Amino acid sequence: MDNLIHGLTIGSIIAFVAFGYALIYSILRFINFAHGEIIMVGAYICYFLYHTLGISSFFLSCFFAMLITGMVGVGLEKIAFKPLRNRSRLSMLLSSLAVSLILQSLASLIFGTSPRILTDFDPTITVLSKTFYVREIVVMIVLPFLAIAFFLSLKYTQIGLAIRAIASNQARAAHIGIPINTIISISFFIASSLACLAGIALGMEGGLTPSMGFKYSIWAFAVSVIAGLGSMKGVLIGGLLYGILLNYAIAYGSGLFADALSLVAVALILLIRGKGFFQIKLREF
Amino acid sequence: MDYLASVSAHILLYFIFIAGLGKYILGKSSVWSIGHIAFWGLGGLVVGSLTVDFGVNAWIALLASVLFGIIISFLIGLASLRLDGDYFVILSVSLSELIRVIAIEYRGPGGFNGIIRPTFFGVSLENDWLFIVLALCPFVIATIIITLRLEQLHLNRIFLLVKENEILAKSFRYNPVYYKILIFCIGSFFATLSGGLYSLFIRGTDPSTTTLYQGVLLFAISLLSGINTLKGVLLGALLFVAAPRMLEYIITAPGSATYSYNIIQLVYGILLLIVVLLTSRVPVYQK
Amino acid sequence: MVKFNKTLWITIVVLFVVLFFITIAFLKPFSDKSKIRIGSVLILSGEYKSYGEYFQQGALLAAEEMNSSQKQQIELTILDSEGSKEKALEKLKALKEQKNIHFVADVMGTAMMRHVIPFINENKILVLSGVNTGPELSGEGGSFFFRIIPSDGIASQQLSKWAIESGFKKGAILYATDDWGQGLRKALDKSYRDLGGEIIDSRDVEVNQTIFQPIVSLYKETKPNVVFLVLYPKTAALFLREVKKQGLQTQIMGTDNFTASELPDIARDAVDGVNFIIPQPAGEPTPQQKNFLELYNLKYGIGKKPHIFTTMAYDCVKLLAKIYQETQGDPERAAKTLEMIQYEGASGHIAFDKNHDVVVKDFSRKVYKYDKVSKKASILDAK
Amino acid sequence: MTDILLKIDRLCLQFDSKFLFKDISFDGMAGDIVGLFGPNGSGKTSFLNVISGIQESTSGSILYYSGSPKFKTYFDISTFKGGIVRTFQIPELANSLSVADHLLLADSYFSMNICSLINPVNYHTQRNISCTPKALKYIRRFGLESKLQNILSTLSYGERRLVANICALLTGSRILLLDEPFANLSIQACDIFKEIVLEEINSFNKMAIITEHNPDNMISFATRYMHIQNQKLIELPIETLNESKMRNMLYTMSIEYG
Repeated sequence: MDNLIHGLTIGSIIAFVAFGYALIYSILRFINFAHGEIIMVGAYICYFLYHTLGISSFFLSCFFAMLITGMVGVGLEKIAFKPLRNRSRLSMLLSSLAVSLILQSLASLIFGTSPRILTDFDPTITVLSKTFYVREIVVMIVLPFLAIAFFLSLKYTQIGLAIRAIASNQARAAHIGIPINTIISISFFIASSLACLAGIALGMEGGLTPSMGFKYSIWAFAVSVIAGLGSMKGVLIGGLLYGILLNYAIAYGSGLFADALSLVAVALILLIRGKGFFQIKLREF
Repeated sequence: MDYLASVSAHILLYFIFIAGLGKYILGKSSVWSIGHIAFWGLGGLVVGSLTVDFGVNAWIALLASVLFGIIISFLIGLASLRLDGDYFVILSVSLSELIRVIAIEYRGPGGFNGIIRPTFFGVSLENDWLFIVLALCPFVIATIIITLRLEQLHLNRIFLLVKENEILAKSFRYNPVYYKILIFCIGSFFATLSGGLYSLFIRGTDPSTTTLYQGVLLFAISLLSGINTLKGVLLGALLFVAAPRMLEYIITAPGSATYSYNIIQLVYGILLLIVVLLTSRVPVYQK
Repeated sequence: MVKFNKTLWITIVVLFVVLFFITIAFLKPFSDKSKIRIGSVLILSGEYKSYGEYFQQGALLAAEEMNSSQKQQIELTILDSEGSKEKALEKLKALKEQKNIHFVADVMGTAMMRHVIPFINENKILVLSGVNTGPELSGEGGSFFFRIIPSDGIASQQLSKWAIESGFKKGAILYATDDWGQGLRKALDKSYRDLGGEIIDSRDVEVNQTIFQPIVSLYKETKPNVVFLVLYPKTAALFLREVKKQGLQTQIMGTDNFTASELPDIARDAVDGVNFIIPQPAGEPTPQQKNFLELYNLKYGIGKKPHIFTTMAYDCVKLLAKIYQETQGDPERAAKTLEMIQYEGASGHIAFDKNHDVVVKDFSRKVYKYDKVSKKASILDAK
Repeated sequence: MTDILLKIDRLCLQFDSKFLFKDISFDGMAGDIVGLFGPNGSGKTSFLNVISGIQESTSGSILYYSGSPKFKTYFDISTFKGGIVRTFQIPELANSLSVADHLLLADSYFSMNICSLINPVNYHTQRNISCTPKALKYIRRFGLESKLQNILSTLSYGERRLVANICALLTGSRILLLDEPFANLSIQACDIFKEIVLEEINSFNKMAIITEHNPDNMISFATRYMHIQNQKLIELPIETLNESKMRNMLYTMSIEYG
């Protein structure tokens, strides 16, 4: 039972990252190694605002960090991904890898590799005789609302419709006058802001290091794939399940094997099932 | 001269690997084997375990590792190559992590030590240069000949057809899955071979060369350079092996006591980005 | 006009690379007798890179100190092994051939050190190690390998003794997955059992692991008296916080790298009461230690505590430079001199036994105290 | 001699709750050239998809050569006994291969013989035209032999359509499903192609189902005439096709619906 609850807390942060990842993945369909680095950049921006610039309120600096990280995400998209958009998914994968290398080394150069401490507080709260960090609770409460917001806005708003149109066929969407560039920028902004929030939560836990994000981009990718293309419900459930899986792997296996085993489990599920869950059916021809 | 020997051996070994991954798997099929480094690790693991634990002759161990690699890749291909590209990526990534973890669990993070290099018809290969000339060069030349020969075959045409358009291949009665498995096995053969040879060269195994990050980097470099020509494969091997060492030499050379390795990483990343943005070599992947 | 097609480009690049490496292979190393040339092969990229940087800090501190006070300058060349043993060997070859360096302050990592031992003995390269604690290096290192940090065997005995003396008979071990963690874990397991303790659980922790909730939950059920942490400071701190959060009642014991300020910085109040041992005698700091601490604080910030690697690196480089001056850079004579040396360093007294291990230093027992008012953690001598 | 190559029995296809077609039955004999008409969206392409196994039917059965393959995927069906081949509205071609490569790959001689895989074929040489005699004969009739070594992506729409059509004939499959094979073709090319199809069908006992918008193209070519309307497959006598009034009506109807 304990493991289940702990798994949910871990899973909710994975789902948080995976939402942004899946949003970009469903539009451009490329494996984005840079997303993990956005997490790291977001956390460092928050650190910079809070400590170096000395913004007095932590929440204010979180808010500004989210805005700035969103901008950074949009900027990266303009530099590294936009010129490749009508090339192939593979070249976007390559440039995301290059971006990841650059961001990591920049962070190491500027902030050094030893952990930076984001906050000197990390309050806990006791719910039903179990102790949680407040940030865990916040993430767990925000998550369902976020999922619902995503679901509703994808289904019923103009932007959601445009995103779905681009996801199903970019060229045709451009042809009927959907402002592709704006929409993609908006989704990069949203994804990067979410990643920043996740990065802050991770940073409050264990300090900031330049390599803190790489793992999460792999996990988010696994969750996005197993969820199926363009399904936000799938991402939510997949992220939570992945957290639980990871938790059990550490409890009954070992730390070394946990990452590999949970990935292998995902791969096996895909092998047996042959496709993602919650996949939206697209017409093939 | 020892340093030069080490650098040349690395270039030759990664030449074989990138030929397998870039020229075959990425060049002749649409299989995204991001974790292909797993087979490099597998080759080392099998060679190390057979020679150190069971005292088998190194050549036989190398043969066994290659056969093992082919069998494993065949099974994986059989199970998974029906899947969509991105699902295979997950499988490939998890495989590479799994093999690395198994290697660490089996023999510790340091890997095997004390593999004895084989002899070449009575000639001891303990000297690095002898090893390069008598053990590595024949394999590299064989790789080149096999690759050039395959270009001439009808098989090559079928591979390209399957890569470009699976529906058309099915219309022409070629089962795409068979050909994908075949090409995956060939690519894995080269990867296992290079991994096995590497463990013979360094007289041990080294799990830290098989991390996912290394694998992704190698995948990227194979993709950039090795797709169409063997010259590209050579360029890729140079890019992967020589470029960081040259940067290192240039940056450390003028008597500087300190500098950060992150500069090298930064320059490397920027180079990669520029090449990706400028090059049109990356093939168009078709759904 | 030559037409630049693809083939020509590739040929040019290949020729350039080949010429480059052949040139540096045949280039006579520039041997400037007026400088003390010392090399280092550290892990400066990958997951362990922050530990390489701790060492680098200490090495640079020593070089700067000596360069400002004496005429013969130290030229320090630091190369990156990326945590791969073959790369470590290659970098050592580069040091020897390109810079003519025969004095090396550490090849970081026990596995890497073991891999380069045949090479250093063949080519007479003196390696003084400050961080490699693997017990398998004792006596196997040949005549050119020395280390100033005690082997894991000794540290583990000290730790087990302390635990048993305090009445903890039921222990659990958490260890890092690298060779240091696994080596120390084996040694600890053995020495603790020999003293009559019982290890009920031992599990590995990845270097970047952040999830410790299941482990602590498990320990709440199995209730070990003592948990030995063979971990790097960051993961150890995360574990401590989880222990505090879930209210697990147990004694935490750790090793010398708990001196790093990362541990109290991340763990905050959870660090209170953590026991650990360091290979330095208890009592008032010696003048050398004070001097080192002053220098460190001057450069890296007041109030910061140096990582054990930084201290060791500082000693390594200073000692090597001293030997180099005495022997005019002859590694064979230097090795002979080192065998007999008696040296006072920042890490305490240094002398070597016949295995070229440092003669067992007094270990001192330390405990963390956390002051809730000032929110500062301090290290005290344990009773 | 008439043998039944394709037997469709009460076939239904349903999307969500909407039927695209319902209880369709159809027998295809060797020698048939079936002209399939219907407005856009009536399910012509879906009908071909279901037959070739690209889409799964909701209910009903299809017998190929009075049998049925174990798995109903496109590949299994297309290799079952005499085989099925289909072309697509947008021609499916491998863009980086040359015309000669396509013809060579399509020709059943090569696809059936495993030893030929290892047999080197002049791949790079321009002079020795690497093509089987039959393919060469067809390609000559269209006057395309000068483009044999051209890469597919450099060809025009009409030429791509022609290559796709010829390849479909060359595979040797006895059931041909051609989805709008006359689009983008010139009138002369249309005529030549019709001749070739007739030759193939008569000499090798094949059958063809051809979807088309313009009934003009099918006069004195199709032997049967079908129409998908209101979820039903209606067979009309072939003579109706020859009446110009009827033809016009059909044509305007298909335009209107489209």
